[in-house]
Amino acid sequence: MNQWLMAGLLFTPLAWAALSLLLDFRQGRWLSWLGMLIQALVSLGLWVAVASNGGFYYALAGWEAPLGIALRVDGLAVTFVLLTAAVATACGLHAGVYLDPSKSWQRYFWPLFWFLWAGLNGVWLGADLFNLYVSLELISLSAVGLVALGGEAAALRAALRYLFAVLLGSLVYLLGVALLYGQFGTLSLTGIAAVVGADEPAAAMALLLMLAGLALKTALFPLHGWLPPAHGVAKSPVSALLSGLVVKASFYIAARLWLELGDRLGSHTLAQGIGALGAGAVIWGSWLAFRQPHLKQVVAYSSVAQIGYLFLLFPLTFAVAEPVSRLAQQGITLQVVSHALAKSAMFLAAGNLILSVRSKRVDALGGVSHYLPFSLFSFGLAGVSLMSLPPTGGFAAKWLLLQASLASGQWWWVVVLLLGGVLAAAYVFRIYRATFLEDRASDDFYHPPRSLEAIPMLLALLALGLGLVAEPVLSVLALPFEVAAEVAADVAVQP
Amino acid sequence: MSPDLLYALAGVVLCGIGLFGFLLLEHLLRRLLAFNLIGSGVFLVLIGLAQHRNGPDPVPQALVLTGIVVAIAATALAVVLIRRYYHLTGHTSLADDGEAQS
Amino acid sequence: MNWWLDGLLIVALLVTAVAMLVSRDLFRAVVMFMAFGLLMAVAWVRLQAPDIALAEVAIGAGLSGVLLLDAVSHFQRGQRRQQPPEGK
Amino acid sequence: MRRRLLLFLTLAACAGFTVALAAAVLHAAGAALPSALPEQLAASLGSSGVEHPVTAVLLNFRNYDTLLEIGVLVIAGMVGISLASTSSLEDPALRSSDSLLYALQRWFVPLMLLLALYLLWAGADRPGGAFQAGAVLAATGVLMRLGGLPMEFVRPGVLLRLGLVLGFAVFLLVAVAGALAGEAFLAYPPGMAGGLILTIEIVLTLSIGMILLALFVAAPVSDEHEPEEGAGP
Amino acid sequence: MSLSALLPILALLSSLLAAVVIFALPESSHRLRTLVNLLAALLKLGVVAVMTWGVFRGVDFSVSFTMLPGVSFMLRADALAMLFAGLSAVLWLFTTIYAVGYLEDSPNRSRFFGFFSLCVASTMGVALAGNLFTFFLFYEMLTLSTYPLVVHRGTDKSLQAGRNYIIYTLGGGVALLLGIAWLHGLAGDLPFQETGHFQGADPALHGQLTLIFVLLIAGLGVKAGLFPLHGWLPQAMVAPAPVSALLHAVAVVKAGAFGIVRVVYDIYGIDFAYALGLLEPLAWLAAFTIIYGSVRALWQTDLKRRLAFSTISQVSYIILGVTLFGPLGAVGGLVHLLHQGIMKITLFFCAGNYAETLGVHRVDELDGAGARMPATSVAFTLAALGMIGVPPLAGFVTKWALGAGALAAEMEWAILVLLVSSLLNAAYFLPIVYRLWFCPIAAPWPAERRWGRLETHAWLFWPPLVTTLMLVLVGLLAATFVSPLSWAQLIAVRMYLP
Repeated sequence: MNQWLMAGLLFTPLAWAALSLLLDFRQGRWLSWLGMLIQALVSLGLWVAVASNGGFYYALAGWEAPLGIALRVDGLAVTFVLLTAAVATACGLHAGVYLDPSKSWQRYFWPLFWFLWAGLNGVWLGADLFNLYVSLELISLSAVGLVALGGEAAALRAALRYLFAVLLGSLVYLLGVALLYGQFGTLSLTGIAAVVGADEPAAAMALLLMLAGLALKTALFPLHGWLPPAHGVAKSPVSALLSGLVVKASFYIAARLWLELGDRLGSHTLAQGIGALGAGAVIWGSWLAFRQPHLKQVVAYSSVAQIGYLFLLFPLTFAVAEPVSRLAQQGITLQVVSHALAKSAMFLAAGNLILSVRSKRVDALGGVSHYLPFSLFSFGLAGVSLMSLPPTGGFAAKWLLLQASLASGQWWWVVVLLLGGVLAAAYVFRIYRATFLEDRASDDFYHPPRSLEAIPMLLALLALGLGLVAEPVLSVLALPFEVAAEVAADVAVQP
Repeated sequence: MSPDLLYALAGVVLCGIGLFGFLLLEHLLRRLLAFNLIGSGVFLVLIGLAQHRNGPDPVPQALVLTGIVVAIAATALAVVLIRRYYHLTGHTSLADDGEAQS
Repeated sequence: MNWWLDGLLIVALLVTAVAMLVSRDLFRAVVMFMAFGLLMAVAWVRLQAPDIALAEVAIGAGLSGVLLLDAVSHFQRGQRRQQPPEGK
Repeated sequence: MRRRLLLFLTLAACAGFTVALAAAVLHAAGAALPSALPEQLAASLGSSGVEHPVTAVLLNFRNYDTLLEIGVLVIAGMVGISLASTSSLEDPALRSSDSLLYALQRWFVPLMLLLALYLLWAGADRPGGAFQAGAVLAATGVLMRLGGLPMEFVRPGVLLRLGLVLGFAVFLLVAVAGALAGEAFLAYPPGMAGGLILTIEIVLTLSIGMILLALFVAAPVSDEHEPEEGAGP
Repeated sequence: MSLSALLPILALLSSLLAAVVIFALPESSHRLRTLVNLLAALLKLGVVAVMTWGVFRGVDFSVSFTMLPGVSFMLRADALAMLFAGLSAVLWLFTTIYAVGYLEDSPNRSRFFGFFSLCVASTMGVALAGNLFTFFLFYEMLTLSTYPLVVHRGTDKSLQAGRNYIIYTLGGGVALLLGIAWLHGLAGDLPFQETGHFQGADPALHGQLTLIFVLLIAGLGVKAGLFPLHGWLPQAMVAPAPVSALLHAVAVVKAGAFGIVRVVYDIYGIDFAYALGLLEPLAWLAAFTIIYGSVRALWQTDLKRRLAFSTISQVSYIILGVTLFGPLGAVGGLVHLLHQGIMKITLFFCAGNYAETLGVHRVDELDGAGARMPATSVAFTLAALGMIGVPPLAGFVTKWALGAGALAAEMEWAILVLLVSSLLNAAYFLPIVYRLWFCPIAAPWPAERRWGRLETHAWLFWPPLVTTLMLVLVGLLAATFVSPLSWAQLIAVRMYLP
């Protein structure tokens, strides 16, 4: 059974990418609907399988690590696979209606979309450092392609900036991999974690490099400059994909590295330093979001801020008691999931609003509530999650992080968490406020199709509901991973 | 010190030079060159360090082959983007006043 | 003897790299890049990695070099077109 | 003045980075742990279907990497042609009438094709393989292109796209066939590894050559572009 | 799922689902929307009535599930919860009727009534919350769902008021969240229970607990309009009259006061809070707010603004009652939660009627309105007299109980506060009453409208009359067992005699 699920999970996106390249946009849309259905089913199946039987390793091509590439299928990975299925399906459905099929280049949307999905699945399941690099490149190049699609000057400019940032990030990551391979002779993360010792300056440098590269790809403050143009200029479904999923991929790898190796290779300074950058991102990103004149720029800078929270994982899991670390991990996971849902909902809704008022500016939104209450409401609900007010997933995440900070005595992160919520409220309410203004002279509104309005609403409701059902979602994360111990023993090379 | 390690150190220096160029050069094509330079440096470190211990090692060699192909894909993509960007705007750098041409 | 060869090769690599980045003329920079690729190929041979050496010659020096040269000539043509010959 | 300072700071940062990295490399070289990987590789080489270890790693042990890497190439090619316009094929500036080039082309093209074939065939037991062969193939194409040959097949039509994905698709089919046959995804059925790898290499060579060539040809001079979001309905 | 678990959920869902349905309805289907609104209000009233009866009989209505590791979502109906739930269920019905009439012919009604229902759903959640976490959840939901109501008109002034409202309340929310999270870190999940949780807590924790108490009160005090956190309340009166009624009488202000009651009695426990010395400063703050609000009200010429400052003053009666150590004070505070709601909603209904029917907004324009609108003016007069504390109206019952409580707690200065405040109440209400009845009409009404036989629109006419009847009845029947007073006594008994 697992065999089929894994094959389906890895095969479908790649095959669909290849097939849809041969079709035009409309045919590709039909094909992609089918593919999304398959992906959703397979992801759900895998989730159920792991939820009932625990995690496992899957050796690709039948070769166990370290010779071959093994995939690690555990609670966290399947949670993200499922999240990807949900968000990507929503974005795909939205894009199918949103994009203009008469443009010849739109046919390339579907292959890029599917390659992106394949790369994401590869990252969630990856346990091999070099394979993660290739998956990351797959994601990066298809994301750049999606941003550049259409070839308009601003898009190209954003795409180039994005491309250079992610390429540099990948290379720095690869440099770290090179050091680790040089010292430990294996690329399997589990294998390295099994043999790495406490006092290894070279390995610590490798970890530092990898984290730096990944932080650049995740747009951690102050390396975030590339993100807002790319996410702001791209078409809304693409922005939703990029903000919701793509930046999470590199963070996910960084988090995995930290949780496996951080206790031995990290240091207090490093952990607190990364946390401080995250805090800087929360504050600076929110402030910039508050200042943006364009709707999508607000949402994009909000991503910079929300990504900042994720990096609190590093200080909150370093040298703290096991239950506190668990709390922090759960909180960050919830933050990733709820931000993915809320931010994609927000971008899609923003796309609808822009389509409707025919302007990208925030102050053009006055009176839109008469014409597009549904999209506005989705936007608002997603905003509630970003402000981390109850009962949303964002709030649940913040609650757990607050508990973790208080329990570990790192009260300064409490300040960041609370301040971040207030700042988020500032930029979200600025947009609400604009929509309530009634002095708009013209009634020149375009009404997008119903289906475009329903999708962001569904995502926003998911983000909202996540707060209520956080416990069952989180329980999958803590699933047993029986094979882990024995495979680790196989992989480990006795020195 | 084996020659392999020497090459690895050369790779380190190439990374440093490349990084310097990447950060400071504004012309997009030059940046691309710097990117390729860093890439070569990383590959040298990967191979040099691994072979310093094991002798000729096919695994990192395969990795580098993959890496080279990824790098050429990225380079080619970047060239296409740069050319079109230049065609539309007349700029060859991302700086705002961007007329810094060679 | 071999140490000399390796050392010389590495020095040449570094010099080419620096020359590539500091060269004022873009065309020359790309030529340097191709030269660098060839030197890299020799280095790969020295590192007993003939597969990479072949790939480097074909891809690194050859193909990307041609790609970049083509782009440079495109820019230079464009520059001529953009600046009408008022100097004449 | 500010520019000077920036230059200096960057220089210092890069120098510091280089020194730290060099120290790490030296340390890693000194602290290297023995690895069982080479022995495992040597032991498994026999059942990999090829004799050349690099090819074995690329197309058998770590073929998922290779599959995704071809994906990366396909993406690059795809984005390239999505931005391309066909008019560049008729760009008169490219139609060189250089007799030297013409002569070069007459002699070189067949030679290079032969070289590509050799590299492809050699991959099984000697250095060489799909990438090198594909690159040579692409270089041949570039040469022909510079010589002004109108290459109809690199127009962004369905044929070109088929060519782009051919290698990738065949590779993927083999991968899923492994899963269907009861082995893992990407595994080769026992005894068929050699043949399958050769098949994959042949189609990969064609595809890689085609992608790289397409990227070269995709000189974007189209004036059509997507209107900005919000600029119109 | 048993009935006892189902009813609290039903009480919530009745207005939550109404909100969803109303949002989904097109803007033009006004009759259907009104029907949904009224059905939901009646359903909720029925459910709450059944639950109140059940709680009186000793049935335990509760439902809970784990939301996050270590935190549960918990709804539970105890006597205190039913006091607040009963108040909002009854008043919601009248406010809805009133709002339907008030907003006739105005745009954006779908949005308005959707958020209106959400707002009441949140209030119901605040009332029925079984632990501090759940309370916070609905408390913040209330903030969010009232914002669109406050800025409903979309004018610069209302947007400004909305901005201040959100700054105050979200700021308060942050303090509250910090307090709750901190408390959770110290003591785990805290369900509300009659004697509190910290009886005999480790003295080492006392410092932290005091700090947390300050945070919690600061967070709740914003909504309760406690000085100096009251700034948003007078500004928010730019909202339509039904919204003001909702803010001042049914939901927002009450949620803050109710939260303070919960924290003092059911989290800290009255004995422990007293022992920790937390009550006295709070009592002083409440006393100051009472006087301050009344004094400020004196100078307001805008009718609704005067009422807003009156609210600031009156809500602090509740807090004062809570802080008077002893069952009598508690009864006074709790019963005022209800009495103030009934009286204030009547006053706002009347103010809305004057504005809608005559176009009158300022106190000095009201001259002679009693002749033009006798029924409304009677209602206004009775409610004003009740506020002043004239027997046998609702306000008198409260002040009597508070005074008795102050005596029992040996805090005689509180009686002085009550007396001064009553005088001030009289000073700012009686001139209005005088103008209504005894001054001749000075000028033509600024914008008069007529609807048939009644002095105003029928949907605007009846609600204030019914609430006036209620405020007379709760005073007259105070000694019987169906009165709010006896319910408050029931609560106080359960609280003080575990």
